[in-house]
Amino acid sequence: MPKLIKGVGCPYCGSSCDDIEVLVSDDETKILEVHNACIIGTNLFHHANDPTRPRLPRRRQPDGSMKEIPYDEAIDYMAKTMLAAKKPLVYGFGSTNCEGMSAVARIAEKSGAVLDNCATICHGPSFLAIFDNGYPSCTLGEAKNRADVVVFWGCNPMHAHPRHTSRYSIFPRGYFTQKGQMQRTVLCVDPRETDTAKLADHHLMLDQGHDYELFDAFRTVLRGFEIPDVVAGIPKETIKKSVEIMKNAKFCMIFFGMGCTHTDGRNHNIDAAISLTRDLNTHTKASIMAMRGHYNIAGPGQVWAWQFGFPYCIDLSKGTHAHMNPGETSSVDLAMRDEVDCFVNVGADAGAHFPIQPVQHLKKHPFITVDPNFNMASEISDLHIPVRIAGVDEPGVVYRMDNVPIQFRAVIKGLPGVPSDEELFNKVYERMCELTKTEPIWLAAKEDRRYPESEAVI
Amino acid sequence: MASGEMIVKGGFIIDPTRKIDGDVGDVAIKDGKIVDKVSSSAKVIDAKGKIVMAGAVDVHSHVAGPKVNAGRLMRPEDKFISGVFRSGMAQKNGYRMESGFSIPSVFKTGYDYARMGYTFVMEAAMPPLLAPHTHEEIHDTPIIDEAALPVFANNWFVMEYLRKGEVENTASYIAWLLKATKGYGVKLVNPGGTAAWAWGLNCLSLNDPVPYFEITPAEIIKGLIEANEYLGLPHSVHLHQNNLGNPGNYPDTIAALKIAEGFKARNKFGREQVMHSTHLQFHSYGGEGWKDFCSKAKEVMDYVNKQKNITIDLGCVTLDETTTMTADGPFEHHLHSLNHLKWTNVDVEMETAAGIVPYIYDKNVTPNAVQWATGLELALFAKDMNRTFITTDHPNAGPFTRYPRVIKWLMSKKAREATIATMKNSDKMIGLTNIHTMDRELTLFEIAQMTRSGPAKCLGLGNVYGGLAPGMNADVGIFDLNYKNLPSDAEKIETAFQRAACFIKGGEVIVRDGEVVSHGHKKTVWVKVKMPENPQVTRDVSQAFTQGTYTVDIRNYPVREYLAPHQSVIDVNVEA
Amino acid sequence: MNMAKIHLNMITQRSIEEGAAMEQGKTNPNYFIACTVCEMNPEDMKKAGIWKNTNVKVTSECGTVIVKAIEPTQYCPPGLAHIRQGVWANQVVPPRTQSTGTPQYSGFPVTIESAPSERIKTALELVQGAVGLWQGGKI
Amino acid sequence: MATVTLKPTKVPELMFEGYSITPDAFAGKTAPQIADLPGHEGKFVLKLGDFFEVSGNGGETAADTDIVITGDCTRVKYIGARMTAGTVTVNGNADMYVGGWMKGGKIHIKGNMDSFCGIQMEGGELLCDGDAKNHVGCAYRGDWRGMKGGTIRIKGSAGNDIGTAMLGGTIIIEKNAFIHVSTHAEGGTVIIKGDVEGRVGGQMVKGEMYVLGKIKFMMPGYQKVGTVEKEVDGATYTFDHYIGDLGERHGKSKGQIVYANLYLKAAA
Repeated sequence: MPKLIKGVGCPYCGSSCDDIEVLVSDDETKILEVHNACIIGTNLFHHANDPTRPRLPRRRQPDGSMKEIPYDEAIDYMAKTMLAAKKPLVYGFGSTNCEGMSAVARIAEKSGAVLDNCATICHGPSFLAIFDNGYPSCTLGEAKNRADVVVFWGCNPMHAHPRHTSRYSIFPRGYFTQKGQMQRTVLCVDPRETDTAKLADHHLMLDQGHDYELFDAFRTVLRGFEIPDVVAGIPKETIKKSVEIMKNAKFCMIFFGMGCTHTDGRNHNIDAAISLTRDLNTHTKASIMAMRGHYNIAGPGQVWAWQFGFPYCIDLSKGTHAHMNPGETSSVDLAMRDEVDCFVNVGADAGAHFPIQPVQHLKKHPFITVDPNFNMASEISDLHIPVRIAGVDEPGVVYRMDNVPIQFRAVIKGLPGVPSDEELFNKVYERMCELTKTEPIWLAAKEDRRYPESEAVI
Repeated sequence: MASGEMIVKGGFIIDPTRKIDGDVGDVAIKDGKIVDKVSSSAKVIDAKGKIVMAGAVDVHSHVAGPKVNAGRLMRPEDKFISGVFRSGMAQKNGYRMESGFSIPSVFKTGYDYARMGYTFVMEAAMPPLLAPHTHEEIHDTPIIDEAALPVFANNWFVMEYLRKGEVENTASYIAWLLKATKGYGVKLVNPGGTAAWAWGLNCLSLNDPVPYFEITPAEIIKGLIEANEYLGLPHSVHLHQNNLGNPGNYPDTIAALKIAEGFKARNKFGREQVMHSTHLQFHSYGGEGWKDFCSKAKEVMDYVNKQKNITIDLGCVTLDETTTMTADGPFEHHLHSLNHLKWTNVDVEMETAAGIVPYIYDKNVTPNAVQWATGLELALFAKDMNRTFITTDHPNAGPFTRYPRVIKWLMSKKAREATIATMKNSDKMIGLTNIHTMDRELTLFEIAQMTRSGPAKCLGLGNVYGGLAPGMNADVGIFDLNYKNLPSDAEKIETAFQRAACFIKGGEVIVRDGEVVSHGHKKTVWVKVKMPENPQVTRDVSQAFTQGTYTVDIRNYPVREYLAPHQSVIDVNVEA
Repeated sequence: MNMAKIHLNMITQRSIEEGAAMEQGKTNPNYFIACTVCEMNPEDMKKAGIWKNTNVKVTSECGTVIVKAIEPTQYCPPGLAHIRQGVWANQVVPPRTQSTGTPQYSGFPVTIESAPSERIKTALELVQGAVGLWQGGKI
Repeated sequence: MATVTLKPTKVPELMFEGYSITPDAFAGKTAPQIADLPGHEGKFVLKLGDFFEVSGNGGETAADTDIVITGDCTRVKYIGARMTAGTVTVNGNADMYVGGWMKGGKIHIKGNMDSFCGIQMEGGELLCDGDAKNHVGCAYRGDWRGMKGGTIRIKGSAGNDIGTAMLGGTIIIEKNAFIHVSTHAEGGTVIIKGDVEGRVGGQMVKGEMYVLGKIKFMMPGYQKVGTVEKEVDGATYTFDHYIGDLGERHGKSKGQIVYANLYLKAAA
């Protein structure tokens, strides 16, 4: 009998929907049907069935081909390579559970590495803005239950977070928003008329790259001052009307995305958005949230903040203290400046998602990929180590875009012999300790890790 | 737990649980517990010329969880200030990296508490929805035993039930939530005010109605005391009062304390209070504004001294640059509007909120100096030190690593005067406080009450922590102070308590000469209430999930077993 | 042959087509179809003599890539072009980060010219080719 | 006065963290002792002598010590960081953090500098004959206490984030700047003699900015209040005087609201 598993978390985008239902085969090795998920999530679950999924590490041969090798050999290579490097870079974690992120930190500490995650090319600037200006935010339920004005600024959830608008932001009927979309005014600020902009009541099609000026105009109007007739391509009257809408909201929710973080000024665009949110709080209630990309990309920010005090770009090479300064200790800058001599790509695809030049720089040195699937990074790696898929055949904690921890479960049995990220990293750590003749430090972690199948408690 | 025998020999023992004050003696340890005696083959630890106390217990500290971490995340400059890394008392190789000052990393938190001889720390506010996060951090914090208090006073279920006067349903909900979150007890933060903050409002007085819920803070406090005593939990309600931090707030404080009048503790854990009022320093202010902002510690303590069913902790300001963080969302917004530093806020659906703002307590700013004096005065006016506990509301009034400094100030008038002498407006501060006129110097016995026996009893843990009687946990701190001949230089008191000469936890030596030498065996402590199922509450809770007021699935809400390492579960049985 | 060129402001962002295809695997033909398009305003196409659904060469300060010009699936004003994020976009994304760590994925100048007879390379050919590992043959 | 000369002998494979290259560290040391001072390359601690040939002994104090680096330091970070006195001269380029947190003395870079130079500087002089990259005289991430004092002069151009969260001191860019000048600043003076792309004085609370060239995109939160004549770096010009950022909070002094001032050279 196939088994229907409910309350499954979706390991795709930062919405981390945990209302997915997955029908699995009797022997719990195949995913048969996926309910409630968007097309991307559905494809992701089905892709786990792919019979060609790698089951053994592969090592690049002198002739350029890849050859399968046993896990022990791969673990030994990874441990030795990282220990030998002057400054290894460990990057990724777009699709890894927090247990894996915690485990990798031990390796990074041991090998004096730089620890970075996908935020570095994504919402890293949001972190910089949070450092400088704080983060007046909330959980998504607050947006759903209260927000009567929703602003999408430089983000396009209809494409990047397909169920965000139906679960949290535009359509759902919340406790104080029983009429759903009817009760919400939606603003969209974007240089294109995106599918999200089409859903909005008001679309401000600004000149690309001038978000900062537009935020400043909003703030200036909010403080009762005049502004020029046109700012960033938007007429003064439109700006004033938008500010009125936000100011008169009972609860104004601002979501922002790559349109702010990938463009000129980077962090300052978000910094200004945070300032606007703060200003609005003297008139009404307002909150802001980064549309984080991956289902657990908030995870490394959390795990490494509690372990090292920084969310990303963490240089552990000093051994005595962690140092962080994006622009210096960030993956792309380290690569372009030739400041690292070993690259470990975990649960991400730097090969596809970095601009090609930093990839070329990183490829001058040993290049290792840890990922369940074949991807561009794995196909240029010196070593590819497959692991289980967090959220599909491996359970664990993930942090949703609003930093709500959700305990994901596994829906199918993992491929035999293929370890989880955590298991793999623990083995690499043990090997590093052997090689350096030091005692491993486990704290409470290792002896207690077990994942019981726990159902509802009520 | 270490097996084997050990004996701490020849120290000056200070154990208020047995009224021992400085007697020279031995402490025998076997299998992680304190015992009457051990064989001659026991490992000997020499404590001659030093004081010996039980492991210390922190009743209120923000060390793990979402807002603590949001604070770490938003403050790189807490790690690296003016071009200098602040990793503090960092260990040598063989230990995890340490970082941070006011909001240390989990590793540093565990190591620093251990270095000061602390064995148990209560995380003072856990948002239930984010409980897995709190437990993940506790999981990664070495050495110290920890528990966490879920926040209840702005929870929609609680406010709904209490508005209708349904104490039993409230109690059943508490029982369910403690189990789901692996929580320890009932925390109240700005009752009603935090819920109002979801709309940008606040409840400053006890009688301000909470928007939509038609209930007042006073009713929430009273109802939760009733529910807490109905269940007979090990700890009482743990109250962060309304109107925190504002000039002239002390009448509200006393009014809230008065709600406890007439209630009697009902439990099997030796707890006597029905209300723990936390970080009282922030609630003991007079004046109408910042100009005449003054200490009302005497007025507040006059009331506390009379009421046997109340305990308090101090929340001492340590005059550091620190990070304020509290579930009192509206307060943090207010504070940000005063100092204009960065502000983080996290409203948590249906449950609570939190705010975070960096803050510099500057001894040359008169209100900060008054706050410093107020915290110390509370202790110096206290009559029963077993009901008065040392805290800094870490990291709100200062980092927990300053406890030894607080102890120094409490034990030495000279040290207090030395600090006053460095203040730019010392005369002004003296006029607004009592501290300069107070000669009292606390004794080591009183310090042990305030940091060991008292808080342990208050938490209902007096049978395992806070004393050196046989049967209790073998948590023993040895500090380099000669009881018969205390140093005239009070700095040496601070140094001695900063780094224990030796700290034994669960029968294992954890710290030697101020350095961590073992990661020990930490525990997560939580309270499991066994009571008959309440169908109404079961239905209400599941509806909040199925009808989508929450945005997570109920199956993913309760904290899974593996996240909480080495659980130490306290069972509470409630009969039908 | 038309030699006209047009200078546009390029952004590279996510789309659901790209996301859905990526989760089928980056060597899946759907990923190729989803990501090898450059969306631009018909007015701009006209100016540069580019026929819709034909190949164009996109050149930035740091590289070139061949993709197919299409009319915007989401309206793009004149002056702006969009290649969906992924392997092809990243051949031209400048790695400069303004010392923040994050490359200039959006808002960089490009030149676009008609290249109907140029071939669009596969993801693997581009990435392996860039690091000297492309041996030709397989997808 | 004593001069210590460092002659680069090897280009570091990764960046070399030359945090020991300050008059403070060299003072009172002989050439061999200086060659023995530490610096990191990745996780390994190396010595100055691994990358430089050292000649000359340090003076008695930092103030008596002049350091001359005779060649290129493109891959050396932290030159002159945290120095309090004395001088450092580099006959070539330097990498990040030149003069970061410096309190006194003088640094002269004859080539270009990378980012984060003069970060949170408190005093002294930093002179660069070439260009500087980004974040000149800015604050460390998250710190609201940026540059407090001293002077930074860049004879070439600079990138983004000049004087972010600045509280005091002076930054002079003799050619052009890109974006974000004095963002979040609450004091200090920034002078740009060339053109600026935009974002000048955003979220600025207090302080002065002078632009002698053009600003391509003005912040909407700035309003022109008049025309004034002012002397800037030894020459007098007529400026259009703007106040702002009107979108930001502002304090009061003697009953008057204090705004940030932007002086943009008036069109001839």
